[in-house]
Amino acid sequence: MKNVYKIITYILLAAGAVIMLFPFFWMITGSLKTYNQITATPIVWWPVPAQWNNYTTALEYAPFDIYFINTVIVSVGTTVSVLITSIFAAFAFSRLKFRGRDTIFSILLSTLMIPSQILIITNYVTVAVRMQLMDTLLALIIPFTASIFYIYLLREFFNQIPEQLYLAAKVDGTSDWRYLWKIMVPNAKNALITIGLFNFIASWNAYIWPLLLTNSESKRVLSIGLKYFSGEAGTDYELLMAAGTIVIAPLLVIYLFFRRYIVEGVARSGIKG
Amino acid sequence: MKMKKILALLLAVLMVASFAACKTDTSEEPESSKPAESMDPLKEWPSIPAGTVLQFWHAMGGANGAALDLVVAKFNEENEFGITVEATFQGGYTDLHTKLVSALQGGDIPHIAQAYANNIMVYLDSDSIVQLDEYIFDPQVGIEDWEDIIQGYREENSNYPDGKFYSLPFNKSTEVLYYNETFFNANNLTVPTTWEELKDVSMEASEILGKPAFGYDSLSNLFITWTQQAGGQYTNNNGDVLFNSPEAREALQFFIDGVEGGYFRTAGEDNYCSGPFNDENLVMFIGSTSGSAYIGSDTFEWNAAMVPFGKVEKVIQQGSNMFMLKSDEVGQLATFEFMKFLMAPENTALWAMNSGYLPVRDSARELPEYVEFVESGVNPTKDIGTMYDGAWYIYDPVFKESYSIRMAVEKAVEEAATGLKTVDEAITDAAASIN
Amino acid sequence: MKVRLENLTKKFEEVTAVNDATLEFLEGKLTGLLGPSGCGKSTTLYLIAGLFKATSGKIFFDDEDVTRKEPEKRGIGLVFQNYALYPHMTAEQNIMFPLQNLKVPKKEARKRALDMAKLVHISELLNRKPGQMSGGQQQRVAIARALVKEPRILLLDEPLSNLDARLRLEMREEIKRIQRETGVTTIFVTHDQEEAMSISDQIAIMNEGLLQQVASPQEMYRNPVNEFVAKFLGNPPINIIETEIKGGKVDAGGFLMNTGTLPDQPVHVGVRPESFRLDANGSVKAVVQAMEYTGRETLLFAYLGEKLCKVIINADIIFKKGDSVSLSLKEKSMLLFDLEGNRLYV
Amino acid sequence: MFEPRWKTTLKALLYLSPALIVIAVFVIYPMFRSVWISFFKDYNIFKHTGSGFGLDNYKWVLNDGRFILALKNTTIYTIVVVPVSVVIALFTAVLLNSKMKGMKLFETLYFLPYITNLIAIGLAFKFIFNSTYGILNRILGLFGIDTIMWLNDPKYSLPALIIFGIWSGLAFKIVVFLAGIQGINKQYYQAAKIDNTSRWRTFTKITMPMLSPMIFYIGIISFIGALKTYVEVVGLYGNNPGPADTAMTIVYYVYDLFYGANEPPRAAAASVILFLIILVFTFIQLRASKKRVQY
Repeated sequence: MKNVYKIITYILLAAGAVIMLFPFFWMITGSLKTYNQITATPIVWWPVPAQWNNYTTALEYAPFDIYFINTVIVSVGTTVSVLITSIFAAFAFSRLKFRGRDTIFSILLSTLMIPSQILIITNYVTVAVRMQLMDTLLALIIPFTASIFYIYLLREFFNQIPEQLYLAAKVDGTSDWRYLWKIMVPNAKNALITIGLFNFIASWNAYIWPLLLTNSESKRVLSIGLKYFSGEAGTDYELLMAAGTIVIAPLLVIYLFFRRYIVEGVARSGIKG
Repeated sequence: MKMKKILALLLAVLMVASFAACKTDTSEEPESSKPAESMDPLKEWPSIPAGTVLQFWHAMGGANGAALDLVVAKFNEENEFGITVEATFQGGYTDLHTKLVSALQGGDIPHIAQAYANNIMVYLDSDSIVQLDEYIFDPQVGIEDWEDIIQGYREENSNYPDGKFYSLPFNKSTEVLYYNETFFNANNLTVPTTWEELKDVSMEASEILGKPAFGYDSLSNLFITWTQQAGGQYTNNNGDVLFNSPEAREALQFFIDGVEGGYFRTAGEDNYCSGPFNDENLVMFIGSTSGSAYIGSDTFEWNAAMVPFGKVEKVIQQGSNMFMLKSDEVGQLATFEFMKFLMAPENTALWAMNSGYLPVRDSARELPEYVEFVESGVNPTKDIGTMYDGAWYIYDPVFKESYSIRMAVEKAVEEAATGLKTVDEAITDAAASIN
Repeated sequence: MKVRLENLTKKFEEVTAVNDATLEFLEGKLTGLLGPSGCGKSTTLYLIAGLFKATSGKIFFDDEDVTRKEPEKRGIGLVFQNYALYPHMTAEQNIMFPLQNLKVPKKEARKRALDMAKLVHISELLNRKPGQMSGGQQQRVAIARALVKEPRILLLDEPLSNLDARLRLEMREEIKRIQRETGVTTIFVTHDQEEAMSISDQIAIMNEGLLQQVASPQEMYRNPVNEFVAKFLGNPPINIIETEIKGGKVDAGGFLMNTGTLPDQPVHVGVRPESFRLDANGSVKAVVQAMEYTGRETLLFAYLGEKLCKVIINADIIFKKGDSVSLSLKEKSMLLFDLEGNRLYV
Repeated sequence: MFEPRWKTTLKALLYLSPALIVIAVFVIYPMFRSVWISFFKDYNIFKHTGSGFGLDNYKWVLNDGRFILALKNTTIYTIVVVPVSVVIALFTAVLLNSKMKGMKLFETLYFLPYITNLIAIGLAFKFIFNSTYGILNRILGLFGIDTIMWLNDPKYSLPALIIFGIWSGLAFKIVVFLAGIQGINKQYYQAAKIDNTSRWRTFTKITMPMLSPMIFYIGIISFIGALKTYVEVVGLYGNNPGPADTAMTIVYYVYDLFYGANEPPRAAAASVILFLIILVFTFIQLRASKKRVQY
């Protein structure tokens, strides 16, 4: 009986894993096919010979090396700032008692419900016209230096750090500032890494805003590069998939590196809901 | 297919080289129009200082982007004013539109950009769009052989509320009938030229294939074109819906009969018929000439023909236009020089040979290099696409709601094709949804 | 340092956690702040620590009014129920942390931390993190951390409640030792009367926000001011016999007492189990219901009239159910309370 | 512990200010501007002038057949995707929690979809659903199911979107649930084992109640996410939201109205309506959860 359970579990999990991974498989094999092989019947599972030149062709369409560097700068920039602003805000919401705390928090939470697509026109004016940041990497970072969603997540985590630690630190003569950095932050390490990764991934994939706020190739990011492969009457699927693979490959590496923290961090942040 | 692309590219490079070579001899040519200056003292145009830089926002990715870069590079090298155009890819049309809507709120705007006429009409609200009549028809700087520009294009670009030109044709395409020549030859089929022939050939080919033989890429184009081919009307410039008519019903019914009879189909999930066409799942389809780059297979030869007509010879013109944004007098004049350059016969031909688009002038297709290119047989659409009479061209009337109406008729075709509604219901509902 | 509370009141919205408390904690002594959970003792402690702000009333350290002072400026050490050690720091880092807040040079801080570790006997554990230590060890680290900055007052909030029984006894002695060695004025919050009695120089007992009595353990045990205090102290608890004063006399299960001038009224008579004596000449016969033998003494459950009482005897005699014993009472061992629980003095 | 005082309030505001300033400028302010715009019958987006202040746009949107269709589609999408993905994720997490070899590997694989670019993966799904060469119909064919025109048939276009939506949200949920299950005190399970409790009862009586706060949290987050579905539609259908708009969602509608039809005021009105819908339902969920969620 026990073995039957085991076998069923393995079969179900394996089937699930195939479902989860199949789109990746399709994208990666697709990036090695010819244009016609992608839509061919019967299905071409593994292209022989593999069209490695799709990658070289895709890379020629746009300066992906510059894009890559910019994407790293922007992703790291937003991630570091999001972490800092979230740490401050989550600390205030979880440890400091102040008038209007719940009201402010509810208002912030409710803004999660706005479809962000309708905000960008106004934000364009703010950043490009008022702040005069058009065509700078800073413009790609500034609007994303704070995130309600991550403040919410981090607050959940901070709330789980026993309040007594805070009181103990107070009695020990610790300032709020020092407490935050010496006690809260080290204890929330996993959550912070997870939030950082979430934000990094989101920033890495961001498309419309970077496009709006940049004109020079020297200021653009990877996801804009994906747009080169779709025309008004068709799409170069094989090149798009190659470019898509190029874009997510760094994320894949980062993910495998930080995997342990993601699982733990999500866990913690989810526990209290 | 790869070979053809490479071949085309090689050819293009050769041509640029030869253009550049002969251009050096004739670089004085534009000077010949200069004497006109003294003839019209009313307008005093500034001189364009060397080093003027123009921004050009476009939506041409991939091979089209490369072709545009080629033409822009040619301009930067050859223009007598020392103007440099910086062309920037801004994503797809939707992205570019989003970007323009944003930028026109007071941000940095380019000197020239690309857009569909209905969007340009929206930009007019910003008061930042330059009315071009005073440039086009100016005796000094204007376009002399104006009539050479294809009639349909001229009409579309002056179809704004005040009847003035706010744009000029840039990347234009039209629809052709693509067909699998190998299949047609093997089965002794003739390329259809009328609806009835289209129906007969499709039925015959479908018998052989065991699946629908003919497809139509753009269902809104289908509705707009076939309604008018059937003698009906679509909308007028006031935005009045005119397609709630027997002709529209007849046209749509003709298509739906084919879908239900199993010999016509839509692109549907494939988005474009080129995919199933390449896979030999259908043997002919009506699609944009700009899609020709996506067609090709190692297993068969393809060709293109004029679209089959109904009672009236009508064919849609597609693609977008270029428009000028306000800057200073010098910038605007320089921009106009660039626009003129893009529309010059040899340049629009160069553009057409390297991109998915067609020349905007009748004379361009007579140019030896273009003739040679067409005869090389690299891309039959480059020939077919230029064969339509300028008067056959139809276009979306330019008014704010034209997009919504296009969406509504596309939905109507889909509703009828998927059996959600009858042809009559679909058309009635589409008309009602707009008023 | 003396700590004095004057009319101290703390309200949380509708609840009054501490109600008009006035009391003095003795300098250099260990005061147990005792009461059932929710009685306001921890609140009082946090008020002294400055973690809560008083609604009204004043707190003095010696003659200095600290009521409005921030906790970090009060010079106190506080040990929490769960120790509140910083989980990501080693024992040494935990102990040094307060000194770093005070910007004590690292070298000196380390030396003081080592001294403190020696005092609380954890010198060999300095490199461990809290998760790698037992409850008792964490407790010692917490005390070391509280003491390392040489506080004027050491506050302990139920510090033993998370330990098992044996460790609790051990730590109790340790705390007493450390307090003696350092001589720091100490306030110790607990709900365990035995703990409070054994460790404290002075006990303050609270109930429902009200301070009941402040006295030495012996005095409080022998001379409780009200029925609550009488009942709260002592294990097994005091026997309460419901009876009445009639004509200057009261009869509690057969034991009689002159009540002098007290008017006739229903009363509760409290008699501690150890106040009984086996006495062949005893005036009262009690019927044994059950007995428990603990080795040191014997606890009888016996009926005094209709009231089942606990009786502690030292004799090594085996009783059976239904046996009859004659008992007498030690001098002045009957405590009288009125129905409000107030002590009636004869 | 500390009661709010002016001093602490000031200090808190100082800590909040970096986030608050950014959010106020880039979320709150544009949000109010959208609401403001939504009341103008005619609005010049470039010059920020409008005329015809009133509720006309709201009336128009509420009477627009496309909006009603989008609302219907979004509602169906949400009420299917949220519970189904939660159940599948919960089930998968329970399986992943088995004390068996290779579970770490499976965990890694199951979380992989979180890092993807939905547009690129949408393309892959488009091929999976294709009726000619798609893998899905091949597999269904093995079970004797006839070819389904997933993306062509109006009956299946929304189900296809739903399948994609479930897939794309699974990774995050599985990991949260898995971590939650691993956080449940082992003693409960040992006790259940001693009592000879069945697996199903253990799941319903221990795992589910212990996870209820997390299920609620995930529920709210994915509910809001589902009502805001947009990228999934573009990924799967590109510029045409399913045959005859059968896979059009509200946010797609808003976007199309804004940038396609160039009707910012109406788009703003539609998004305000969406905002109100989400707000009301979230409020109801929060209320209901107070009774249900066990800590």
